[in-house]
Amino acid sequence: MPLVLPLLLAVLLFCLGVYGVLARRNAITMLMSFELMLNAVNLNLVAFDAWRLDGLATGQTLAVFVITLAAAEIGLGLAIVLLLFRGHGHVDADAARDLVEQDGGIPAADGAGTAAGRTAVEKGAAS
Amino acid sequence: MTTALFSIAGAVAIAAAVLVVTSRRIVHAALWLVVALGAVAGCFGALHAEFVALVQILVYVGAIVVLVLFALMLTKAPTNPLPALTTRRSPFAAIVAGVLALLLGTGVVIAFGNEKIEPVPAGSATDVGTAVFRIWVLPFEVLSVLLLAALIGAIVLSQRKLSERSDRLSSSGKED
Amino acid sequence: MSTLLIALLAVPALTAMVLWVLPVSFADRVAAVVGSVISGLVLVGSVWLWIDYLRPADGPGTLVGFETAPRTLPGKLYPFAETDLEWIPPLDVRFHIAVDSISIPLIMLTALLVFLCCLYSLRITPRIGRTRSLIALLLVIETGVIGTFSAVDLVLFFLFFEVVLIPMWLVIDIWGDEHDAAGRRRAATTFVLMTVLGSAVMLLGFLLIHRQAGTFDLEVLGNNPVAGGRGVPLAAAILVALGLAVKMPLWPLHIWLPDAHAKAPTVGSVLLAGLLLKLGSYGLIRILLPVLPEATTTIAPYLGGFSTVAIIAGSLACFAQTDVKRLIAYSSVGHMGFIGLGIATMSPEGLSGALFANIAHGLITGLLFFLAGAIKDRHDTSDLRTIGRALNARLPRISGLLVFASLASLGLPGLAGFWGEMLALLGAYRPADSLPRTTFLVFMVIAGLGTVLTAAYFLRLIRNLCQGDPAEYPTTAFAVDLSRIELLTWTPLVALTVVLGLAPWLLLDYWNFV
Amino acid sequence: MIATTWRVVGVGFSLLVILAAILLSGVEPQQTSFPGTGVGPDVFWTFDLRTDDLTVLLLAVVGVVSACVQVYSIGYLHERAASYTALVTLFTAAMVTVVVADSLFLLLIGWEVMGVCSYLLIGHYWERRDARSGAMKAFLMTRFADVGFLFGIFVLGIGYNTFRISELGSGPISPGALTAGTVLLLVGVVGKSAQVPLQTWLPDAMPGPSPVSALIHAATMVAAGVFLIARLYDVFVEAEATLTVLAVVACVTMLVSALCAMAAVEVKRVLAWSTVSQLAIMFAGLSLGTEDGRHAALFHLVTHASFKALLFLCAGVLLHQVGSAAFVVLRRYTRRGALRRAMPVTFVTMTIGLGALAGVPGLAGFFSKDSVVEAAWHHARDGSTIGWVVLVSVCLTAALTAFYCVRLWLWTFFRTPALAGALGAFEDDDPMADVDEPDTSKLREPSWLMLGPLVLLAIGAAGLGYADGVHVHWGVALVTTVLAVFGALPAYSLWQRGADPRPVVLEHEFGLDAAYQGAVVVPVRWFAKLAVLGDRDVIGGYVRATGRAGTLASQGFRLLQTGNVQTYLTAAVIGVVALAVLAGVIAS
Repeated sequence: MPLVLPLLLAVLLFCLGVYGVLARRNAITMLMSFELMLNAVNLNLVAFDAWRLDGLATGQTLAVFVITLAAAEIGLGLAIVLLLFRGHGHVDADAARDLVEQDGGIPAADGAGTAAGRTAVEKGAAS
Repeated sequence: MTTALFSIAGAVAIAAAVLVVTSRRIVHAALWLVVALGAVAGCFGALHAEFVALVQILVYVGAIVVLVLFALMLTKAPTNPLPALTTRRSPFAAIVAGVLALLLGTGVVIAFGNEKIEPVPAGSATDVGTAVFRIWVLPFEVLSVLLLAALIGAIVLSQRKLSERSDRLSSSGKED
Repeated sequence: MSTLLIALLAVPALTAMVLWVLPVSFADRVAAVVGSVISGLVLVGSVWLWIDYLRPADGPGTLVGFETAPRTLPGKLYPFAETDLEWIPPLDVRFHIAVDSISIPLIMLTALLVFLCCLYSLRITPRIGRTRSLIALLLVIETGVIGTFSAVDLVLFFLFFEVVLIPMWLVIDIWGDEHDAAGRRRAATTFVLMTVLGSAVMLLGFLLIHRQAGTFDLEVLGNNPVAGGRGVPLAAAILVALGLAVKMPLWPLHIWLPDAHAKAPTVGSVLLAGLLLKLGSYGLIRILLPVLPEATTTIAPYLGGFSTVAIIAGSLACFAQTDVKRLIAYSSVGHMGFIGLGIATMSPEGLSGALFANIAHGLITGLLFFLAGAIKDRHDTSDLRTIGRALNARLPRISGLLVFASLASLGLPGLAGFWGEMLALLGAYRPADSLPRTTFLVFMVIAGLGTVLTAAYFLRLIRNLCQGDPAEYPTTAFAVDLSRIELLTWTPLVALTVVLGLAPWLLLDYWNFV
Repeated sequence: MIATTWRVVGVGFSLLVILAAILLSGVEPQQTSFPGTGVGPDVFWTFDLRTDDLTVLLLAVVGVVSACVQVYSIGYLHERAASYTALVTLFTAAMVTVVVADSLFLLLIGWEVMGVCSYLLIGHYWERRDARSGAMKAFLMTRFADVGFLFGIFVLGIGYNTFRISELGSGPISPGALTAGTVLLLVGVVGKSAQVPLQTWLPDAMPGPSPVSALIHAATMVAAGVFLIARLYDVFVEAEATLTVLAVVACVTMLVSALCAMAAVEVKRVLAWSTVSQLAIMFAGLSLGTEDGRHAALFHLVTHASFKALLFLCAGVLLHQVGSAAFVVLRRYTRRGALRRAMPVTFVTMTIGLGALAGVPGLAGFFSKDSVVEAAWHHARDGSTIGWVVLVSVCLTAALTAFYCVRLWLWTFFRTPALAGALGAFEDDDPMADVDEPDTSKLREPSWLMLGPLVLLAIGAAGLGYADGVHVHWGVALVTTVLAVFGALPAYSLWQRGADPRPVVLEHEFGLDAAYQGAVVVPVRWFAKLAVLGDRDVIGGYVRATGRAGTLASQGFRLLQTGNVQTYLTAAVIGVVALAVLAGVIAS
């Protein structure tokens, strides 16, 4: 089996993940895209392990570790998403702009962001 | 044989992944994620990494996706298709991702275009087990600590009262 | 190792720290007393250093006379009271301090002015209060200035140079003109930004020197100057001169000066004009001339030209000022122009003139700013039109002192201001052989006319402020003429102005350049 | 109390100067060394002193005049007496410094301190506008000249390689440097002695107290220029071009200022112009370049010091007792003959002074002026053009001098026969012409503190002519006397007719002030505005623009802070891609 096959697969998966992270509005789908990217990495690890055959199974071990990390990451990530939801009433990453640079450098009051978020969610619910 | 298997699994993974990032229904996207992850597990299998493939299915499909679905549920994600599931930047993001793919793909092909993976006689679960508990035991333990920390972190984050936050915000607003 | 010199550096800084550590309830007045005592000690120490320097090496004896004084190259260091320690070996930076006849008088001037400022603060403080911090900052400035005057390592020089800036920025920003918060902030910011930019440029020049010569040590560099008047040495010379010219300040880099002086509190203006400007001219004499002699020859005509323009432009600008502190600030531009011209001539006369003018300008402008501050305190404004005229009738003693200081500042022979200007002009009449003489003759004539302009605007000041019909400007009941603390503070300045004017050899003998 | 102390100090110092002059007279010339200093290998100056005949002469003049003035001031001046007396004393000290200095720089110190004292004393009545502006003008014009003086010191000092006056004149110096140096010194002299073209400050200095005018602006400071050239005579004689310049300046000045004096309508202003004119006569004597000329100039300096100081003190008495020295005011008293009757001593002494000034035979001015004319005649006879020019100018000036002296004397002290009782020629200028007669009953002589110096100086003005040993060149004496009479007759006839024609050009003093105003003061104001605007709008503009550019840039960068995580991520990915491409490009 040519090595480029899994590697190209990994590249495609990774870039789909990148696209998902950059383009998806919903924070949870962003997290899902992260998983795709992690999987691409895992694929690389495993493929190189199978190619090099160092006898220590380094790639596979690391892949397992990465899977563990991914579990931890998704746990924390979802906790944050939930917090976002509780704070803003939506999980729209695009609308979560509390860190925006205001005039005079003062962060936006919470109300404005929340209202905007709510309308977005209501719109989503309505459609 | 393995190549064919790998190619089929890979094709499935790609297709599912595309659906994950484009599906207009969030829940569908999560379910497509299951497919994609499963297909990747198949790829692992084709690469004779049965243990990783199993862990993949167990952890990802069994735990992570379930978590994601729970999260979708908790955030009251609608099941109907949403018109604006992607941002306005999505074409731009697609271009960026495409360029990145082109770049990485070219790099990979140039670097490893002629390399071949030799077929492996037997499974590698024993090797992995030996490696993890012999050579990688310290990272392994550190990882457990990390998991614990993540656990505590997740709890702390989700236990946080909203009122504290708004209080802090309003008080900081007064200061300004 | 010289304990005395290190003590001169360390004592003010440590005192400043102690003052900050003390609780807020600690009375301001006590802080002023502490500051006066400490800076008085520093003054005594610096005078002791000078006497020590004049004494021959073999034990106590008489002071050396004119004949035995070391004949030095312009600005080259002949170290005395040297301390040379490893500091940052990887960067080739050493803690190397030493003094000589050029720097000790400046150190004495520093100690004197800071002492007088602390003494002045015993009774008269800015309305904003927080005298304790002010005194502490003054002491930090003292450390920085003395350090700059005694640093032998270029990086150390830069470091002390920078140490001065931030406290002065705070002094202007916090204790500045209480009627104009925005103005004083702007002035402070302009000051700190321009001077920091200048010193950054200067540091770049230092790095180029290091690249060319492989050392930051002025003593080594003085013995093996960087040769060549083109390429890297020229670039280094331009950068160093530019950086120091901002500080000096040379036209057209002077724009920070009038605002900073006008908005600073009295003690701030005194130190700013009396000391901080000297850092620039001292750096030119100490670093530019001995280290980069050939490159300096290349840029000297331009330096002289800009100095001459500074003399004329600074004097002319004084005519149109309506604020007494701004006027005096602009007069500094003109006077520093004379110093720049003296340095640019690269001749012994010009350099001695520049050095003498440094000291004299410190004394006279210090006195002028004290007086301007006193007038401002009494009228709550420094605007000439609001203050009115006929100060001779309202505040006769202060007015008399103002006339004296103005006359000294316009370079009256017999007072300290004369010798520096005279020698700078003499230097321009006979510049170094490598310089174009005709150019400098033109500079001399223009600068000579500049002295007339200087006289004219000071007389205008006297006419518009001191003289006039007292009937139109009645005496205000509360205005007190010359308080005791003011008398005490200003007497040394007046006395030294007269003494140095009548006996210039007290300093000139020790700057006997070949 | 302080004032009294200063008065004692002042009078004492003046007496000390006289004592020094007495002690030094006849003593061999000697020098005293003082520590000096220097810079560089060959610039070295000391603060040496020297005494010789010239020193003694000037010391005597300074001592006597300043003693007279100090005593006179006790009676004359009451307000701010302490600072006044202190400054007069300082001035005397500065003049003494100039006289005894053997170092050009010491001389310069005294020279400029004199200028400052002059400035401060002219501005003694700083409440008055004319005093303020006159003081400023005096200082600035002399200061301008002093820059030339300083440069002259440079040129000569470097040229002769010494700054000692006694060593100047010997040693190699290029002719160009010699001429340049002496001409530059001459600039200083011209400023200090108020010669053309810097003559206008002296008349404007008259608002100062009269004793000050007597001491500074008649007897000593303005004569310091004459002293300086006499001191450096060896050097100046070498530089023929400079002497020619000096002769031209002196001749033009004596005529111009005598003409101005003819049209002035205030006693002190007449005297001021006359001082300028008489100083020019001294310079004319010096410009001959002969020993006779120098002697004559110094002789005239001494006699002039006595009679001009006397005249200014008399004018001071008029100011003090009448309240003004303007012709128009004095006329009001004179109409009733009050002035002469009430102040006989003043009248007599002033008559002696004016006589001496006009060159009445037998009085001091007659002898000294004749000695100048005689020296010029001798020089002219030797075939010198300068001699002829000087001769003619001085003779003409003698006539003009007689005219304005007689005019001053008659109009001040005598009723006009033509218009008995009327104000006559000056009523146009009189703001109080309609006011009733002044109260002449209160008019009386001042105290003897003021009259004493007058009498003393009058004796000098009458008798100093014989001090030099009487040698009269009868031909010259005849010519000058006849010329003086020719000058006096028109004045008399005009007075008798009650007319006082004053040509406009003379009243405006040849328009020089206006010219200076237009050529110097106005452009300086313009340039001052330009400098400030340039600072504010050009240089400051660059600084502000830098600041504004920084703010603008930061505002632009703020737009990047959208608060959106995905934007940041996109940027980061683009950055990574770009870096990778860059790395590839660099690597390939």
